[in-house]
Amino acid sequence: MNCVTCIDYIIIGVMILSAVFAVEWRDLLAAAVGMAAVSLFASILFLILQAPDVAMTEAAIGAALSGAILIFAIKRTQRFETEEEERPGWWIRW
Amino acid sequence: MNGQYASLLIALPLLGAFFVPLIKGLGKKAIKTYVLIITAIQTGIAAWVFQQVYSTGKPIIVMAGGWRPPIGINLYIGHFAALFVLIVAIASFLMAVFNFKAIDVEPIDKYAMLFLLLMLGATGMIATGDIFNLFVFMEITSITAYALTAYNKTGEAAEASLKYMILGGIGSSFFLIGVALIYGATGTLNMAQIAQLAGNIDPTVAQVGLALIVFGLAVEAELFPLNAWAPDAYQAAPHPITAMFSAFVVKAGLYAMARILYLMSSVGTWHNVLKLLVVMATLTVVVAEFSALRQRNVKRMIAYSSISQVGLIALAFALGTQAGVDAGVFQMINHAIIKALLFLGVGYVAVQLGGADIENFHGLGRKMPVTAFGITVGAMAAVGIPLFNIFWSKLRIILATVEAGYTWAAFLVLAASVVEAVYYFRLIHAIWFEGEGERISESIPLVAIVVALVILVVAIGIYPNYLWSVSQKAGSDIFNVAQYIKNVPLMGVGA
Amino acid sequence: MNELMIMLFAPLVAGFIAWALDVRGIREAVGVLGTLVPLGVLAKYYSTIAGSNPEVVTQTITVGGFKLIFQLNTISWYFATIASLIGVAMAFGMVSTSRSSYEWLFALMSYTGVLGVFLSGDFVGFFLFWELMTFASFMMVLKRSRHESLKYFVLSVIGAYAMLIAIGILYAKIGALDFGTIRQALYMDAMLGSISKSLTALVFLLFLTAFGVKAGAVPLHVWAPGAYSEVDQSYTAFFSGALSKAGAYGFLLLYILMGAKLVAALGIWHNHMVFSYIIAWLGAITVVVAGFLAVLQEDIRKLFAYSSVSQVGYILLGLGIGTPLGFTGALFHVLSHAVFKGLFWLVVAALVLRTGKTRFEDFGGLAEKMPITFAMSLIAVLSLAGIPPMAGFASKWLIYEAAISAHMPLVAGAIFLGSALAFAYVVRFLYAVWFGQRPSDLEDVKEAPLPLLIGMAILAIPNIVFGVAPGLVTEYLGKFLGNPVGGNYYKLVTPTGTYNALLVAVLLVFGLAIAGLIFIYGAKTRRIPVTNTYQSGNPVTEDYNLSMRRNFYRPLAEALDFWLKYSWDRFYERLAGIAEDFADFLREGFYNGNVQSYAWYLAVVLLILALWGVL
Amino acid sequence: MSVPNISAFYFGAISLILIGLYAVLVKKNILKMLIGLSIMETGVNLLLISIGYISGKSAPILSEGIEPNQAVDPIPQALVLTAIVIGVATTAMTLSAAIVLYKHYGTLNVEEIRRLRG
Amino acid sequence: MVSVLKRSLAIITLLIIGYWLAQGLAGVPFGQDKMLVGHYYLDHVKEQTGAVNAVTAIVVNYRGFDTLGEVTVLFIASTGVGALLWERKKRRTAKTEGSIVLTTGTRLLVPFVMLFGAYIFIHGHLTPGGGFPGGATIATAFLLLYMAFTMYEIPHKAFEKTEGLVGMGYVIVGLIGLAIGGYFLFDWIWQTWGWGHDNIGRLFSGGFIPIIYILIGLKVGTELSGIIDNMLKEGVKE
Repeated sequence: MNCVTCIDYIIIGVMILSAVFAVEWRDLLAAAVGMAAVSLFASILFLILQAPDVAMTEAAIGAALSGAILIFAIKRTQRFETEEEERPGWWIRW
Repeated sequence: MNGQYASLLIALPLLGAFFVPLIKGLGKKAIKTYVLIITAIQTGIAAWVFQQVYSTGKPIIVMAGGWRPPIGINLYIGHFAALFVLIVAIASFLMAVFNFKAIDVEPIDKYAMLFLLLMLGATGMIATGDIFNLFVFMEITSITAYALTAYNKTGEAAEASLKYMILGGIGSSFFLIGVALIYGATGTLNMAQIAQLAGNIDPTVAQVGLALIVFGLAVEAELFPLNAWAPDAYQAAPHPITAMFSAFVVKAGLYAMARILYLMSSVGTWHNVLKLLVVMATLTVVVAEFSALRQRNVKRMIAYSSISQVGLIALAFALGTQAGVDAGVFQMINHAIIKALLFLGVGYVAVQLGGADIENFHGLGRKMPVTAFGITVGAMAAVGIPLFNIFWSKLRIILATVEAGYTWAAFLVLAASVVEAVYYFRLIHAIWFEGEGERISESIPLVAIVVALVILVVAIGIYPNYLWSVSQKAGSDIFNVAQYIKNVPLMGVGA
Repeated sequence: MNELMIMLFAPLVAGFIAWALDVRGIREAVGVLGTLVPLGVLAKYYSTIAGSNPEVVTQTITVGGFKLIFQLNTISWYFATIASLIGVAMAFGMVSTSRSSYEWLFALMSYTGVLGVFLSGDFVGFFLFWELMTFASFMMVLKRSRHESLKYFVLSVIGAYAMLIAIGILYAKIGALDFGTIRQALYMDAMLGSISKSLTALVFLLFLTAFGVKAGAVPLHVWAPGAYSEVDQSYTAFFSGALSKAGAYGFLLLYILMGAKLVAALGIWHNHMVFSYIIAWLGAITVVVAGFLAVLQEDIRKLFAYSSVSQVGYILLGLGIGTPLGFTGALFHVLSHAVFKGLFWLVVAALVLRTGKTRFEDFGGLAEKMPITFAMSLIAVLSLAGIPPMAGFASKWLIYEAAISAHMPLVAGAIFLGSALAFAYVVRFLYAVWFGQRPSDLEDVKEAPLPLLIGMAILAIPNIVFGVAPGLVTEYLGKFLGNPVGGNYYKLVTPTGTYNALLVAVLLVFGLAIAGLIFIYGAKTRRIPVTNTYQSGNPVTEDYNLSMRRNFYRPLAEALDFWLKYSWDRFYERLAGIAEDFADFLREGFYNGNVQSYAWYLAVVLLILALWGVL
Repeated sequence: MSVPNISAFYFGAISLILIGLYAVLVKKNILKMLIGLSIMETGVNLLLISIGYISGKSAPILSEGIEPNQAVDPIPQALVLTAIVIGVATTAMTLSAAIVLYKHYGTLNVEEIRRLRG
Repeated sequence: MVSVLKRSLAIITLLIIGYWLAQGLAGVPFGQDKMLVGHYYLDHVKEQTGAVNAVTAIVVNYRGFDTLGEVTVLFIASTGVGALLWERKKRRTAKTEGSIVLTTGTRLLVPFVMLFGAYIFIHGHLTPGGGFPGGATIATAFLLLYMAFTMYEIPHKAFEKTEGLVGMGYVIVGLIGLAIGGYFLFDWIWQTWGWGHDNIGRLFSGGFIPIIYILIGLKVGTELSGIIDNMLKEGVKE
């Protein structure tokens, strides 16, 4: 394994990891940052895949603006995912 | 006139929508009138296109940017698209009239823009001849639909809209994966060229791609069990928008599904996809009808009925026979008329009496006789009573279904139709034979629309010949893929 | 040949005009005119159809890509004429009883529907008009009762859709929808056998359901009592007299179109064609069950509703015998049932109009107050009970003869039992309504209005004419059934018996004259308490007070207790309840409001797609 | 069943799609579901670009002596440009709907957002 | 309990779906030349559109219709957000001013960021980038302003009008193409008038691509800032 593809693998791995974190973190602000990180790593991958236009767009729109909008939305709602109490029937809760 | 001018169908609503911010200050009435004018012009253009296509018998191919098809994006306004673009325009026009009564929530200027863009999206979805362009127009349609669903800004509206967004988002993502696969396998995005090359694609890729594309479109086309967003969205959306959803937004999705399905008919596993779709469509009909049975909210009830009828159309399209497609197109037209009528009537009642609960419909025959009459005719037509238009298309669909060998599907669909009859006649009984009420004055333009639609329903019911021949042409436009490929002036790139 | 179209659509157009104008007087005039047109056209074609050189009048139109064929041939002329006769009577009746343009519209629409069913020469038209007729009659019921109407409609629609599927199967196999082609193809296929047995059986079953519902065959009869009672009674004359005949016509069609194929597919059992035997037994069961139920009713409308079901059972039975003689009897009974039952319902209409009452216990002694109506009802009673020289006797006699000569003794027994039951309930009607003590609130009851009487007369005359001269009918029917019945106008000759109607009539008149003389000169009145008629030594208590007017047949009900526990009606109600609960379950379960569940549905579909791709 | 031989980029793209879908299927917070959708969209974009990639070729910008036959497929890149913008549009719409929803319901838990049902 | 079951079921489901997708993708091998129409674009992009950046040429010229739709989608989003978060009167609610670093940095950076955005979309046909990233960059500048100053607001009336006008501009450019060249969105500057044919690779080339990209850049910038504005402000009671 030469280390050019090595970098690809590392970036992909980190991207997947940040995606997992974005999904699993209960703090939504952190999750939003994780999502932005996913976009950022994706944009690096776009660059590696010879798509500079897309990389720029993804970095500007996908990472920065989406993240910002998400953070604004979180500010206007609630920051933490709440632990749900088990009220309705199993079918609904499921 | 040059056929390229058909691109005005896309340009006009766009221009119209972009112009709205400039006249924002003129007040509600001015903006509504403006929308009315734009839709009227659009109807005129669509009528011209329709006349062109049906008199020459040749489709209009609009080549954007002057590039020939596989290079540029083309609009394919064939028999089906010409017909349906006209229906989209007319339905929008009628609902633009309804806007005057039904829409009171601010900001009207945004509503006007979204209204025009919804019309644009459906027009584009029907007219386009490029699979990615289809995705773009689908997104235009669905994002507009999300926004309009939530337009009333109540909690319910936002809830319905969010449900729609989440399901629609999943659907469109998978649609895009499908497009990516097909693109990767063929190297082109033009529908005609894809159809040409479909036979050579690696079977696994073709199967996955086709399945994903159909999946994505089925969310838009409200097939069971992907239609869970639909009743909520129908119920929560402003009344004219609900009518538009039912009259053409769903149809656009259905059409796109049918179009892509038949384009890919040389794919090996095609028949399995059809079988799956038949199952889904049949279940759509059954589940939706049963769900409507004990519904207290009339708007929601009619929404379920609409879903079931859409399932019937999907069933017809999924049969894979010419007869089925013709019948499906016929049902599409009839259904558009009926549902425009019903949602208009129910929406008007809801506006006047403050809600679409069944209690408000008691004694409606005395309170708002013309509207009540319109709803009654719509209901009877939807059940499939002879002398009304749906009878013919339903008959056609059942015959085609049995002919294609899906007798069980015909059984289930008809059993569901019995249920449909029950709830519709309960509604009719509530309207005419229960409750008392004082006469409320009805708005003249709306009454005129209701009466016009009723006349249309009955006229088609008594004399379906013209519309049937039109639907046959439109149906063969979808079914006859070889002709479609021939009609698109493909440039010999790569092939 | 546009007369066929005129005749077909004149009632509908008239109905629309009547409905749209909604002016008292004009409405009625237009309505009556609309019903008279078809009768006129039919009369005009009599010579063409029944002449020495019969022709078939055909008219073809193309609607929505379907070729609709309308034919006036010997059979359709016969059925259409009966329907128009009742239709005219109904229109006259409605002049008196109906105050609603709504009723005129749908009554006339159903008239068009019935005519269309009889005239159609292809399945699309047949189905169209079948639906139209069902829908129009349903709307008539809907006005009075939602529950009964929905019961009627759901059953009818199930029948109609069953028919649609059967049509679809035939279309898929044969590729045609017109009767001529289908008949030929199935005839050929009886030999070739390319349509499988099970499919043929399925088609037969579907058609059986479709026509059985309309004809009210047990166990699909449950709509009839409610629907017949909950409309304007003048319309019921048409409803029961003509609409139910569409079912009978359907069965006849089954023979014409599929007879050979059905015999080939379902075989022969003890010299009887199996499919035909099924129909015969269906008819026999209907006759008996509905007869018993009719006897037990306390409401005259319900009584006649069940009686109607029972009488249509005779028609099915006659058709089921499957011999030309059987057909003759059945078709004759179509006529006689139409005229006597139509007459009955008009009488009921008059009673309801003048008294506003429907239960036996509220009636009594009306013969003096409404003498003409009484005379009419007497004719109807005689005809229904099968007493010569009325039309009802001739037709029942023919069916009986046919059953005997076809060696179906059990079925013949059903005919006998049915006749006895019919006698039992009409006697009660005759006595309880017309004779005996008159309740005080009926003192100022007037004779029925003139239009209603005209309507009754229109139906009473054929009862007598075809009763005295049954040969008129048998000769006409013989044209396409191969003259199974000999004799002349007044005399019917079958392989097993002879019935001379004229002689019987003369004898009857003579006998009545003698009886009258005896009555006038020798009768003594004797006063007895009402409660005394029928107790057989039982002590009279408040809750076991049986009289002609109240609970007269209660002992019978007690005897049949075991069987009455099982009610098809309740069975269907429960079924409907289950369906509704299922609907709720489905709705609440599937559309549970949780968007995550909805997302799961998407995932499951993807999973199915994936599994189907992977495996 | 054999393990399909796909490249790391495809793997990454599919993983993103599945993780996003997982969030929609399991997480009960609406915003979390929307984050999932967003991640899904990124995954789809990555997939499209990977499909258009050709080993050893350069970006489709034909200046500075890059010949046409040395460039990767430009079409998927054009598509992804569109798709990204559509994605951000959807995200903005969903988030504003979520804000409205929160204003009315006071919660973002999907199990409590069930006023419309049946 | 239910939740664990649900998670595991979800994972199993997703793995199967993923396996299926991977199977499909295995038929579209990575890194191989699968182009069909792509070759045509690469071969003819320079003489047909005058743009060096093939992606830009495709986005704006060959598949201009998509881009028109894309612009519309963004417009819809901004309109929709505006409609959903509409209040009769709304105001910013942020309490704290940005830190001194942020405010000074913003003051310094904003003009450059805007200039950079403009550069990106003007040079779209030559270098990577174009209207969308350029517009987004401009929006980022406004975002910075919002973060740094509590009282800052964009002039929304003007922005909304700009959105509309710019959008109309795009459609009108297309319609001029219809009038001049006979096709909607026809590149009349390059193909009919033939401007800039000797300038390929320099700024004044590429037919109408720069024009459209400027329009798109402005539109995206205003729309995204509008969205940010709408998200940040909350309604106040009058």
